[in-house]
Order: sequence, then structure tokens, then C-alpha cells
Amino acid sequence: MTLGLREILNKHNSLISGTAACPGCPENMAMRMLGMGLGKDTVVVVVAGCSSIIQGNAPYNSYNLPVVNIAFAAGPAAASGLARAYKQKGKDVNVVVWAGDGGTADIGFASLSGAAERNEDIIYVCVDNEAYMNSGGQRSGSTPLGAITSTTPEGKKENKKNLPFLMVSHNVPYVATASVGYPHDYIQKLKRAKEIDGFRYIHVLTPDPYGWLFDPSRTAEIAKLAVQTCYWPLFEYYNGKITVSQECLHCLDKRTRRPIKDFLSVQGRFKRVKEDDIAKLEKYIDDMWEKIKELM
Amino acid sequence: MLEIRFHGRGGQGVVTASHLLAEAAGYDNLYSSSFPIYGAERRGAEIEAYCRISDSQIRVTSPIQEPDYVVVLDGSLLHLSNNVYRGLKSNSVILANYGSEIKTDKKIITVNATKVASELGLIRSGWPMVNVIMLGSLIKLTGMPSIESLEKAIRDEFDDKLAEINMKGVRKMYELVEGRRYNVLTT
Amino acid sequence: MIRKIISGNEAVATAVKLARVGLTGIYPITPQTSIIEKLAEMKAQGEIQTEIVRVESEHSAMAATYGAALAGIRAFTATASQGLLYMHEMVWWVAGSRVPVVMVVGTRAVGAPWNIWNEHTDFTSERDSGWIMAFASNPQEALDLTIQAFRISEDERVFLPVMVGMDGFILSHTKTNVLIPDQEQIDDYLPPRRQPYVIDPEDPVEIGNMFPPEGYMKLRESIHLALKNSEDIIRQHGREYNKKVSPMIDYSTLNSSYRLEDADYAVVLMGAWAGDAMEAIDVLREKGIKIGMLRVRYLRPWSEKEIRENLEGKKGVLVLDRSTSFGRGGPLYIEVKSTIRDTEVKDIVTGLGGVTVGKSDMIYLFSKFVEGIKEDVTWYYPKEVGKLDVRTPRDIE
Amino acid sequence: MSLLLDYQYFPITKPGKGAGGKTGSWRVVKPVVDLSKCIGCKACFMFCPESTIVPKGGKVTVDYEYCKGCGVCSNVCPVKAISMVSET
Repeated sequence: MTLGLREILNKHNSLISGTAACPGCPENMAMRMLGMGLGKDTVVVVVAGCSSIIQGNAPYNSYNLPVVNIAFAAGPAAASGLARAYKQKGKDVNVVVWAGDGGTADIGFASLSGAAERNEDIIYVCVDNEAYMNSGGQRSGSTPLGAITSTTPEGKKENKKNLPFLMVSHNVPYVATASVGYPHDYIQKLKRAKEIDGFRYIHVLTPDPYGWLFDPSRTAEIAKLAVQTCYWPLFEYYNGKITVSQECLHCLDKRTRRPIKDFLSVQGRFKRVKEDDIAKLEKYIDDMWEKIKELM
Repeated sequence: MLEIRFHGRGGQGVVTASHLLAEAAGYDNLYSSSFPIYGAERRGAEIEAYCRISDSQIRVTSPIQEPDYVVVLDGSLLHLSNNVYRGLKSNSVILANYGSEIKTDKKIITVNATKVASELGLIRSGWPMVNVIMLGSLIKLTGMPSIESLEKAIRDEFDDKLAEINMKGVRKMYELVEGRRYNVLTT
Repeated sequence: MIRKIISGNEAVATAVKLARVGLTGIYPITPQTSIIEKLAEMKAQGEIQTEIVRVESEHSAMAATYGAALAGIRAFTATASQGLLYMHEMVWWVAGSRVPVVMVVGTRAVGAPWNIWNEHTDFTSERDSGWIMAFASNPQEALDLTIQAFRISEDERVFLPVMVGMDGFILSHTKTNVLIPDQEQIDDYLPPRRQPYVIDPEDPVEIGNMFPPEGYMKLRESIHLALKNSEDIIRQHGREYNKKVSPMIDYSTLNSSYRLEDADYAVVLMGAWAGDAMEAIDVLREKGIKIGMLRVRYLRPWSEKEIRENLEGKKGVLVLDRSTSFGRGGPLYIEVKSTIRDTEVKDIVTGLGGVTVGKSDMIYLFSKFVEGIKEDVTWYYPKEVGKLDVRTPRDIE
Repeated sequence: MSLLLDYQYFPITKPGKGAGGKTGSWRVVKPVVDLSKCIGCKACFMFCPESTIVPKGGKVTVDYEYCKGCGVCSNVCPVKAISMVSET
């Protein structure tokens, strides 16, 4: 599947200028790309999080799509209701749940798991900035080991919960990971998801300048770096198999991976990370890629 | 208003018996209400269900405290606790599934429904199912609802084969007792 | 119309069928479970078109129901007790969204400790959520009110969700005579669904993003006014139900009275035990005690007008509360007391957690009240239970 | 639906510019595009988090009314055609 620039330029503009997002916001990037990938017959269910605020204030809204804002743990269930209602009305609508990592890994996980088990005809997009950034950067189940957050001032002691694998374990038709650093990869995955029936899960890494502590102009760069250092994989799970995107084929071999330190050193949140933490993170990355290889 | 209290054990179909009686009364264009004692039913545990039948609207919703009839599906309950005898009025009648006659100051009519059920092969999970056929004796005593209406209710509830066997039992049990033909609704 | 012997839960399921509900979010919890089981059975047998979403929690049951309602189809759910408390957040969210939804609550006690029996506290704890709250006193009313709930909820002068309460077990599991309306009657009574907005890509509308303080407050006031204004609309749809569907129960008022007009004393209560109370009143009337009853059918809107007209000027008013507001009297008592002036109001809190309060208890309570009760709020245990050793441990070694 | 009674309000909004305010005022540095260097690759357009890079005539312009000056466009430009200039 190819995606020319011309095609992208003509795609639906899902984000209108003047949002309430912080400058350099990766979630905004992800939302713009969502529109490019899915087009305008899309309804977005936004669970509590940065995106609830980003939309701005009444009487307007910065998301140029029909949006249902909803309580933290209710997104996938509400989307289930919407999707079934559209089906009943004979309408072809992409129903998308748009949730952060807190809403996905923590408070919303039961609802996500339930909708996945029922194989609801919805696309779940997790925009992962690795903490509760909207409330000031508290740790979530998706925060990586070693990261300083406002509730782990000494650095998080536990590893990141690997949600894409959890969703693979749910036997859903489609699971993909993406990064806002690689728009074409992400948009292609959205387009593929759109063609598939049933529950589709896309997990997008969205590096947050203010929580990860780097200059906002570097958002896209850090999002790329996460992939280059093999911290964040880009893959698709489809028909029971994982396919790794070309951007991180080098990660399959430990010897060709770029050192994780290159990713950690550019972020303030890892400034207290010690050598043994780095070893643990490397182990996490090793294990992750071993699992990916098993499923290839 | 006629008030009937059913006693039995979980798994014996106490609630079904009470519901069928209410439904049969409905087919006779009477008012009725039926409900079990509210709780988590467990096989073997003592269960109660209540059935009220009236020719006018039934307003009370609470469990029957002073029954006109007490139907005991499991004779062992006669000796087990005092529940069966709770709130009996001077003219209350106990209809019990029991192997022999009982000499007592209370009005107890015994019928061997277990025998009838066993003969008909009405067995479920190892227990003879007497719940439906006991209604045969009961409606003979009460004089209502009609056996035709009871048959309708039974056919609503069970598949053809099971309904047929139960109806056989109902007719047999109907013949086992003497009818008391007075209008209980107005007493 | 046909008359059938069915349970309260079956009556509700029948109402859902007659209302041609498009989607039902279901999750089991006693004593509401047989509603959703019945619906699932009807669906399996092809009797209903309702889409059934078998969600993983009550929170999700309400969310799925809400989603379908937003997309423009008629949506229903049912719950009880812990389930209602678990979906509390969504209950408010739905009301705030002003989207028509109907829910039935088979009332039940709230833990700890576990108790599965009847009590109204789960229902009354949603009193301030912005829902219209009706309460049935028999399975017939549960059916009628559920159908009317859709009509009221989808009225443009209202556009609020409606909750119908029904005593757990006492009504939900009691089989009794219910008149089931014909589909044509309900189709005539219930017009196609209307709602203030629909979430649809054809006309992108967003629901629920940030509202600044004054805007938010204006929305809150709008719910308040819609709820207040719904009083007349409920009467109107009640009268229409009486005309088009069934005249059996008078729905021209929000509350129902019994032998109240010439009464010196009034009893106020809600739910199934109204039947036992009427029996008790008849007995006391024969003894020359002029007592009547006002049964609250709508907790929200609270018809101050009806309450005043019915209760003011009485020598005394006794409220029976099957729910709690700890440290105060029951919620009904608080409502009544804040509504009427110059009339003495006393409260009996009883019937909690399935405690059976029957006709004889009511005769006892009403007589005591007429003789004069000192305390404003009394917790009453039925006489039979009083004789029992109520084992409630106090000391732990 | 235009039936709103005078007391009826609903918590709904429509898509519109500036829902978060006139966000151009947040800016302390502003992106300036050197059109002589711009090769029209649209990388800045793709990554702009604010939809304020506007493709025009094969190249791009900036909507300064809403641009927050985050500098992402400058960072992703492969030919360094966008420089961030102080607002003061």
C-alpha cells in the first residue's frame, strides 16, 4: 500500500487550528493523521485525558469530526453502542475510541478488554505519552521503568505494561503499533484497519515534550528516536502474524540496535536513571523483540 | 382471597408449582400472584413459595402469614421445623406428600405423590418430581382453578412429552382426595 | 390487550419489546437479571429486533446504552444495587448529555455486608443525578411506566433520561396478572424516537467538551428547569396512555392517593408495599380511624403541588422509608418535610435489606402514629423479628 | 434540530477555529519560511501539531493567528528553510 503526498493533502482535516493543546503536542499530530488515514466518515469517542482538553471550549471544538466525550472507563463500551447503532441504521461509519495510556492501561482496561473479547466493530487508538500528562504527569501503567513522573519522583520502579501484546492475546483481528515520528507508517496502518471488520487496536507513541522533558520542537525527532533505538517497535499483527515495519527491521538483531542511551539521554525524565536501570530497560527491550520474533 | 403456602426443598420445583397454580388461576379469569421466598436457592435447602388467588385485584405483596392451605412437597419437612405450621388458622389445611397417615390435631391430608411420580418416571437429578402433580390434589381440595386451566398452564411450561406425563399424574392425584366444594374465595 | 400471569421482570422485558427498543446494554445483577435473560431469550427466538450488547460491567452497560442513544436509536438498560452504584458516574454523564435513555432498577440493598433483598437505597441515591425517577408498585405499573418513560424521555420539552424503580424480588419475581397492550396501541402511543442531537458524520456535532463556568452552570439550570417542567408533561403523557393504551391505572397524576380526601392522617410511601398499606388502611377505617395514603410514583420530578394539595391540612403525616440517609430520616421524609408546612411529619425507616413489613405491621404502625409518636425518626423492626435473637456481633476478641 | 425551548440547552459544540483561544498569542518565537530554500516537501505540513502550516502554490505559508511557535516545522525541515525568530 502506498500513500502519496497528494493523497494526504486531500485527506480530511480532522484538526482545526487554535486548539487548547500545548505547543508541539504529539496528540494533535496523531489526531491530524487519524483524519488523513480514516477520512470523514469517522466518529471519535474521546475518553478523559489530554484530548478532552485539547478540543477547546464551547461553543466550538477543534476536532473536525463528530466527537463523543466520555468518562475515563467508558470509551470502548460507548463505542460498542455507537457502532451497533450505525450498523442498525445501515450507515458505514468508523467508530474510533481515542484514549491515552492511562485510559487504556489502567482505568479503562476492563472496558477495552471486554470490547476486544466481543470483537466489537471499532478502532481503538491509544495515544501513549507514557503518563497522566493531562493532570500534570503522574505515572501510569504505561510509564517506562526509570522515568521520573510527579508521582515517581525517584524514577518508576516497574516496567511499562505492554499493551499491544495484551491485545494480541485477545485474538483480535488487527493490532498495530505506530509512532507520530513516522506518519506514513501510521496512516497506512489506519487505512488497513479501516478495511478490516471487528476490533482493531492501534497503539501510537506520542512523546510529550513537557512530561518527557525535551524541547517541543523535537517532538517528531524523539518519536523517531524511540523507534531507531528499538525502544518502540513498529509492527502490525494481522492474520495471526506480526509484520515488522521497515523502519525497525534493524531491531530484530540485537547487534544492529542503536543504544538505548541515545533515547534516554535526550529526555529530562530519565536524568536519574542508573546503570542497573538501563540494564533492566535493555532486558525489557530484548524480551519484547524476542516475543515479536516468535510471532513473526 | 385464597392464600396458599408451598414448602419444599431447593430443586423440588416449589416455585414452579406456585407459579403454575397462579397461571392456571389466570386462565380461569381470576386474579393471582405467586412468588418465592426471596433468596439464593440452593438444592436441598428449605424453600417457600406463596400463591394468592382472588376474584378481585390482589394488593398485598408481602409473604403469606396466615395461609388457607399449606402444600408440603417433602414430607420430611413436617418433622424438620415449625415453618410448615406457622400462622395456621383454625380452618387451615395442610396437604402433604407423605407415605402414611398422620395422627395429629391439625388438619393434615396426606397423599403419596412420591409413589405416583416414581411410577410415572417423573425423576429429575435423582429426585421424584412431585411439584406439578401435587397441584392435582390441591385443586380438588380448593375446587379451583379448574383442571382444564391447570392443564393449559402445564402445557405452557413443559414440552409435550413432559406435560403429558405430568397431566397423567395430576389426574391421578386429583382422584386421590375428596373434594371440598365450597367457595373458598369468599370465606 | 391480553391478560397474562407474568413477573415484574417479564413485564419490563415486554415493555422493552413493545417500545421497539433498538439496543439494550446488559450485565447481570440480582434481582434484575431475569429482565435481561428474558430479553436475550426473546432475541434468540427472533421475537425482538433489539441489539443486545453483553458488556463486561454496569459502567459499560450504561456506556453502551448511551452510545447507541447518541447515534439515534432507542436504548435501554437495567440494573440494581452495587451495579447502579458502579454505573453512578455514567448515570450522571447521561443526564448531563440530555440524551433520552430508559433504565429499570430492580431495587436492592447496598453493601457491605452482602444482602440481595429489597430496599430502595440504591434507587434513591441517584436522586440528584438529573434523571426523571418513577417507581412502580406492581408489575402492571412497571410495564406501563417503562413504556411511558420512553415517551417522556423523548419529549422535546424534557429530553432527560428516565429511571423506573421496581421493588427487587417483591415485584421483579412476583408473577401476577398483567394486561399486555397490543403492539398497535403502543405504536400509536409512542411516536418515532426524537432527541436533541444525533452524533453522525453527516453533521458533525460534538458532545461534552469543555464548557466555561457560566456555560456549564446554564446547562445545569437547564436540567433543573426541564425536570421541573416535566411535571405537566408526565401528566399529559399519562392521560394519553390512559386513553390510547389502558385506563386501568390512573396516570393523570404523578402520585397516587388512596382514601385521602376525607382523611385526618396520611401515610406517604413508595413502591410495592403500598398494597399492604391499603389493606391496613381499610382495616383502620373500619375501626373509625380516618387515614389515607399518598403513594409517591415520581420521586423526580417531585410535585410540590400534588404533595401540598394532598397532605397540607392533615393532622399528621407518617412517612415510610425503605431507604436511608444516615444521620437523617429517609429520603422521602426529607422531601415531604421540606415541602409541607404546618403539618407534623414523622418518619419510619423500615423494610431495609428485605425485612418484611406486612399488613399487620402497618396496622400496628399506623395506629401507633395516630396515638402519637414522640421521635421524628423511628427505625422499626417487625414484631415477629423483634422476638427473634437478632445476632449482630459487636465485640471482637 | 431547531426546537429549543427557552430553557433548553445542550452540552454540544460545533467544529470551529480557535476553540482553545487565539493561540497565536502564545508564541514567543515564530517560524519564518525562506521560500527560496523551500523545496515543497510538506514535511512541516505533515508534522505541524496545530494545522497552521498551509500549503500554497507548491510551497507553504504559516497561519500566524494560531501558530503557537513550537518549532516542530523548523526541526523537521530537511533543507532548514524554516527559522525560528524571536517575537520580541
